[in-house]
Amino acid sequence: MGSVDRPRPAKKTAKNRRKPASTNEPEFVQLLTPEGKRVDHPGYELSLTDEEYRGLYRDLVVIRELDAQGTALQRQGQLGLWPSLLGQEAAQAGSGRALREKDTVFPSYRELGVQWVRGLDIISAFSLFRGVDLGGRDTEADRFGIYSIVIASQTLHAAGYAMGVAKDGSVGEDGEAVVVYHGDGATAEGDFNEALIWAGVFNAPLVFFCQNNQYAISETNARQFRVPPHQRAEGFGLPGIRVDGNDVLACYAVTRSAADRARAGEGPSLIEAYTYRMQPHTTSDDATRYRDEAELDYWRARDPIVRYRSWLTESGLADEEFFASVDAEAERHVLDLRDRVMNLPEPEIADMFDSVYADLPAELRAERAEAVAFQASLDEGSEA
Amino acid sequence: MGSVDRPRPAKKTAKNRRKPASTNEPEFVQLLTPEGKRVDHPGYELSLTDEEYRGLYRDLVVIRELDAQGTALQRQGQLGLWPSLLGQEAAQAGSGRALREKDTVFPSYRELGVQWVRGLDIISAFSLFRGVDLGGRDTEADRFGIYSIVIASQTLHAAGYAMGVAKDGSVGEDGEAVVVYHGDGATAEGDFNEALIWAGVFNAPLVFFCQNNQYAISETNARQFRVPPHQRAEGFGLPGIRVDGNDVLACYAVTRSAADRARAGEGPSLIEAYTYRMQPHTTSDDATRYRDEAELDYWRARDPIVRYRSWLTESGLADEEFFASVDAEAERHVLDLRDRVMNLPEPEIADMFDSVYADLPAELRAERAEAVAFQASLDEGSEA
Amino acid sequence: MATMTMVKALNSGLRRILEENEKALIMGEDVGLLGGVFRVTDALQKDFGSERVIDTPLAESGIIGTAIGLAMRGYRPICEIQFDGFVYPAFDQLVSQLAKFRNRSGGLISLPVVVRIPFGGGIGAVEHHSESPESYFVHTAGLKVVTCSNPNDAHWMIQQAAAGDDPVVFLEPKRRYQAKGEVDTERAALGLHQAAVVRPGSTATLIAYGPTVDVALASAEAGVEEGHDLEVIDLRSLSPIDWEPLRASLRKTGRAVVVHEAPRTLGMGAEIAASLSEECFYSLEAPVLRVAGYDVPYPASRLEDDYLPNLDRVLDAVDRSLEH
Amino acid sequence: MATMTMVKALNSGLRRILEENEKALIMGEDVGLLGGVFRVTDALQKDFGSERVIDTPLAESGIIGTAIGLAMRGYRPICEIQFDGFVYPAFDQLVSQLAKFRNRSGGLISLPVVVRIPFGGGIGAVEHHSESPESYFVHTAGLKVVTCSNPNDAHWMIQQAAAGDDPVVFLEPKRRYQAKGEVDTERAALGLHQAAVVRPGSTATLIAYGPTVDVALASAEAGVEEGHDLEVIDLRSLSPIDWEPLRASLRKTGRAVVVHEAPRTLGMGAEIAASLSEECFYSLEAPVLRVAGYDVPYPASRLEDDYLPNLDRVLDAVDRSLEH
Ligand SMILES: Cc1ncc(C[n+]2csc(CCOP(=O)(O)OP(=O)(O)O)c2C)c(N)n1
Ligand SMILES: Cc1ncc(C[n+]2csc(CCOP(=O)(O)OP(=O)(O)O)c2C)c(N)n1
Ligand SMILES: [Mg+2]
Ligand SMILES: [Mg+2]
Repeated sequence: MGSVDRPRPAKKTAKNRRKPASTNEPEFVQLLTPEGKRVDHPGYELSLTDEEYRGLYRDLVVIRELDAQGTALQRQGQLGLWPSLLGQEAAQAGSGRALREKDTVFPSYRELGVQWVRGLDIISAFSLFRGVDLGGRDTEADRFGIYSIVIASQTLHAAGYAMGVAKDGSVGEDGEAVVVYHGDGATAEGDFNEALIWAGVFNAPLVFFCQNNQYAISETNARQFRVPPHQRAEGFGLPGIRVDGNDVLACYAVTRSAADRARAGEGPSLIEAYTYRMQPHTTSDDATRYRDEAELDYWRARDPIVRYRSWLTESGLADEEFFASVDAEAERHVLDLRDRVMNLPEPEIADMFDSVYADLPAELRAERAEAVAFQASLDEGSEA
Repeated sequence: MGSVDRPRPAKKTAKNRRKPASTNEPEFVQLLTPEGKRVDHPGYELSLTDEEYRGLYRDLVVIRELDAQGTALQRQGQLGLWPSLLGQEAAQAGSGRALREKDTVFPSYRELGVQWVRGLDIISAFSLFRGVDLGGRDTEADRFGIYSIVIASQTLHAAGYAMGVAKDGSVGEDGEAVVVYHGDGATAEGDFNEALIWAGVFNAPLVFFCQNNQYAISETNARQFRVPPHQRAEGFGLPGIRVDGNDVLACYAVTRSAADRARAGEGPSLIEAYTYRMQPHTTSDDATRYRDEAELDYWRARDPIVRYRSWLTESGLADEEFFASVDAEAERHVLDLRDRVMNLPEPEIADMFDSVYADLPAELRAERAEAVAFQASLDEGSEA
Repeated sequence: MATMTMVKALNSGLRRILEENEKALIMGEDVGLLGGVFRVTDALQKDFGSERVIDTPLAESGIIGTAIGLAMRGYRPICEIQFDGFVYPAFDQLVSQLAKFRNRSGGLISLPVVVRIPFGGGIGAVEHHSESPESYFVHTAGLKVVTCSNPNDAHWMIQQAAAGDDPVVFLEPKRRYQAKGEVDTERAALGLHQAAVVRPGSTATLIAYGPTVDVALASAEAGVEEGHDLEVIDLRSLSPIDWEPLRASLRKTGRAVVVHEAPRTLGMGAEIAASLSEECFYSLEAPVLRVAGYDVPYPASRLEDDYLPNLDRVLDAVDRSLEH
Repeated sequence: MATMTMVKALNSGLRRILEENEKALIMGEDVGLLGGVFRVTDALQKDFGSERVIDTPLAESGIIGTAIGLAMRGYRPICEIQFDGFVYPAFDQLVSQLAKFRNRSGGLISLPVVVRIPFGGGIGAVEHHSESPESYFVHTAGLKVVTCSNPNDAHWMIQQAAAGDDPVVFLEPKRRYQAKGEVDTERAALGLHQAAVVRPGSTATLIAYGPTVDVALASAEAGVEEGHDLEVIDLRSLSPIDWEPLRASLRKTGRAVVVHEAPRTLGMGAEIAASLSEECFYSLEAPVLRVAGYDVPYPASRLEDDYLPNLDRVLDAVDRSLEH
């Protein structure tokens, strides 16, 4: 896995190397070029405070480090699996930061970055992949759903939730938007397409945020669709837009705009964030079987952090001291996380039964008692 | 049900009556106006022999009469159910006649007309709805699938079959096209959308023929989609076209063109035939609960047979004598059908078991023997 | 007390739910303007509006999937799947999502969703309109599964199902829809998950549910002539099963026959026979027998009388049990 | 004879299928270039091309639905569902279409489709990656369901499944994928639907399949110390079940314990207990007992050892059986 490790700042030559077939640069909304040059895009003006601009950099770096810690913890046997988001930090931080407090997010399984920028405790992602629980959390308080593993299933939950928001009349300036995250592969599932139908027919305040990271495990976009997801949306009567997913500012701008539309009662839309998964699908995957260094180099030259840092520096918004402080802050978060992960309490056999039903049927209560007692008898036996 | 009976030639005033919301006349390919005027459409030239033109009239009339017989047989208790295609004759005859012998059709449950114009024995539609079997037939010889009741499920079968056609290399001038029929409601199902994906990704020689008859039982198009099916197709990278489904010539022309594309290896496409279901959903349905006379009048004025007959008359292609001979021919087919339906053999208890597996497992053989013996013992008992 | 059909009893039950809980919703194909293909939701959209009684797209996975989302938002959806055979496109949302969310969330998310499904055969319908899918749901932890056999139960059980905080698959025996019965409009006689001894007896126990309760009762009546005094139990709740009345009956009669329309292999009879054999081993005079659908796809309607459990097959099983 | 892992045994079985029948296809998510997430299809696309080993869109209903169409066209697709928990989106195509088409057609349409599903737990995976969905398929008439417990069976059963004309759900016990065993590369010892007595014994009969065969064998070994001489039967075919060896064993031992990972309620144990109780009523010294998964969703992986049947639970059941 070493060969597809975290990207370093790209060598100057890298971006001129062979451009693999799967990465024909598409048309998309871009506000910051890979070289870090700020450009304009009609309809997507963006002007944040200096603090906000710096905050986005902090987000990108912290997310990258936390995610790297996921990979490290898995290698050290502390997690069963880790699905890295390396390379997708801009898509997640940009879109996540564009939301308001009352907005609700439905994630897939790779949205650590969104969870982080929403200001939430991210431990649930680690308890899930450590195997001590199934990722449960107070989703109502968090306004952030449980990680969803069955591909595209969460898109329907989000559509229903958004229908509920509309039913509650929670639209208008002070309204709520719902954002559902999914992958490029997910667009082939029936559920995703039904979600487009429902959102459209009921004019639900929903934003589909597709991270097109070019792969569904080993399969490229060519196996999932003929025309990209933002065009799919239009086939359902929903506005679709493609954005440079490695450009945090563009991701911010298009998401804010789509969420504003949703909130205002103008209905659902879809954002396709064109990005790249720099790591294998998960720690269990061997990506060298299906892609090569040239392709990785192409994308290293489009790294979301490198370009953003260049721009911050050029524009005088931040200096080396700031960058160092962010690194130090990230380091603290990482240490804290490590510590909390290692100290996650182990589940107990009764946990398996206790949350299945609101009121546990007698038969299951009996099964539970038996299981607990049997376990205890074994423990006794082995102590004896 | 009387009020939504078979349409008579429309009164002159009818077509100027209130135009219901669900029937905003859309843009579509039309070669014959409701008044019977022949018009041109770029890209869809059509010039058939006189015999072929007259043949289409014969198709329309015979189909209407055979279908009416389905309704009649159901009312007389000879069928359990009948899903009438009244009003959709042009969509079915036009599309069906545009196909070549080697092409393969996957129907839903309302394609009696297509089955007829393919030159097939239509008795299977009646044995199915009489309940003596499940609609089985030699689909390979017929190149016409079994009626499919689970909405949209057949679209995937057709996609797979068409993949197989491509795999066999059966493309080019002498190639094969596959056509799958489905409704407007079917477009909301996951399976339909997955079929669009598969057909697109594998460039299958498949034509989706959507009869948009404005209803899925009681629900209008507004409950199924925001933008019509021909636009949906484009969201998947497939050409989509809408045709006046009550214009037999236009249906013929667009289907021929789409089938030619498919055959030539140029890939899948979708045709939306804009039409109307003049009868209730099936004989079990009460359409007066959800639509009114005004809407029916609007569509009576667009009757596919009336306009075609006008044009044949005006253009001198046919005269009253011909029309009378067609009526007589239809009458013969109807009588023959009636006779065959009433004489369909009753199934036997063993039939339930015999086709479940290619080789019947021992346990099921035993169940079968038991069931047969038990039935026999009862019959004996009641004879005694 | 009022006499009404099961359809009417369900309709008035649903009406009360909508009246009493403003978060309750009804959703499904054709449930609004048409009132459902069986008219179970007749006039409800007219009276409660299309925001509460929702005609949905023709997409079953979407129905259950969005109901889950609505429930997360605090709503209490009652979904209709038009016929038994059309529930399968929604299977993932039912068994991997609806059934498991509460457990996945560590108990923090409740999904009070009721999924109504007209089920079973005997109405002369075409394929997919006569199936008995209960085993699929009973095998799935996290779902509750119930079925009613008469108008009074229909009226109350739908209300009880909607009142709970767990997802419930609510199976309605469509061939009993038009059967009339007395409905106590004041109070429910039983809890949602209680079985009922609907006919006491001593010779043997007939265990049935939904559409076969009537078959069992008719068999018991006919059995009197043959000198049998058959006890009939209406299971009512298939998951969880209310075991105690079954065990008590078996301890008394020593013999049991389970009657259902679903195929025999891994039908409810399998679980009932396996469990009762284990729990009441020494009370059994004969093995628990099963009268069920055959292990074939539901047949063409002209054969359904041969497929469905009937009086003759039930009494034959009783005889076989008594031969032990 | 050759020693290989189950993955390798399956891979070489698939290779032979592709070699011997040009109509055979392999299709599924990541089965091509990647060789499947478990590498069962490793190198097959390289050697047979992407027209025969097909990376499909991420759409399970599409996989089964198009396989049906391909089979209608004369192909013989072998589909892979990536993990047990992802088969449910394909449920309608599996149970309403694949299972029923032959019967629907009056026997005129054969659908020789094999659906490979890595199943079961014990690999420390996250949710949906450890389920045992066999009951859903065994209850469905028209499907055949088999599972292998060792490399030799894996190698031959996949070939036998692909050679038949009926649809087969082929369950691969993923926690045994890396276990090595002897494979007879010359000929198959048993037919696809035969059960095997894998350890003869006299005290009681352990009935297992797939991943639990090993558990049963280990229990039998451990049982020797406690003075038990346990017979172990590997069911191999779950639908149809090869009943005779089970009955013969029960007539000999009088006691049986069924061991499976799927939840107990309506798991295979229910059918086996119900049927054997009926068929061997007078041979039973004790009720047929079940050691199964609990009736809960598959738990977080740190709890799976408590969830899965193990030696202790099996031997405890044997003791309980012997107490009768
Ligand atoms: C229904 C279903 N089928 C298969 C899988 C196995 N699987 C997990 S992730 C994945 C690829 C997902 O690709 P994409 O949607 O692009 O998301 P990404 O992983 O790239 O973020 C697959 C096939 C699954 N989780 N759910
Ligand atoms: C999966 C599924 N869900 C529900 C039904 C019940 N049903 C039968 S026909 C129908 C409406 C179909 O509408 P459409 O696709 O427009 O076809 P049309 O009947 O108008 O020809 C419905 C809901 C079904 N057959 N299959
Ligand atoms: Mg992806
Ligand atoms: Mg329609």
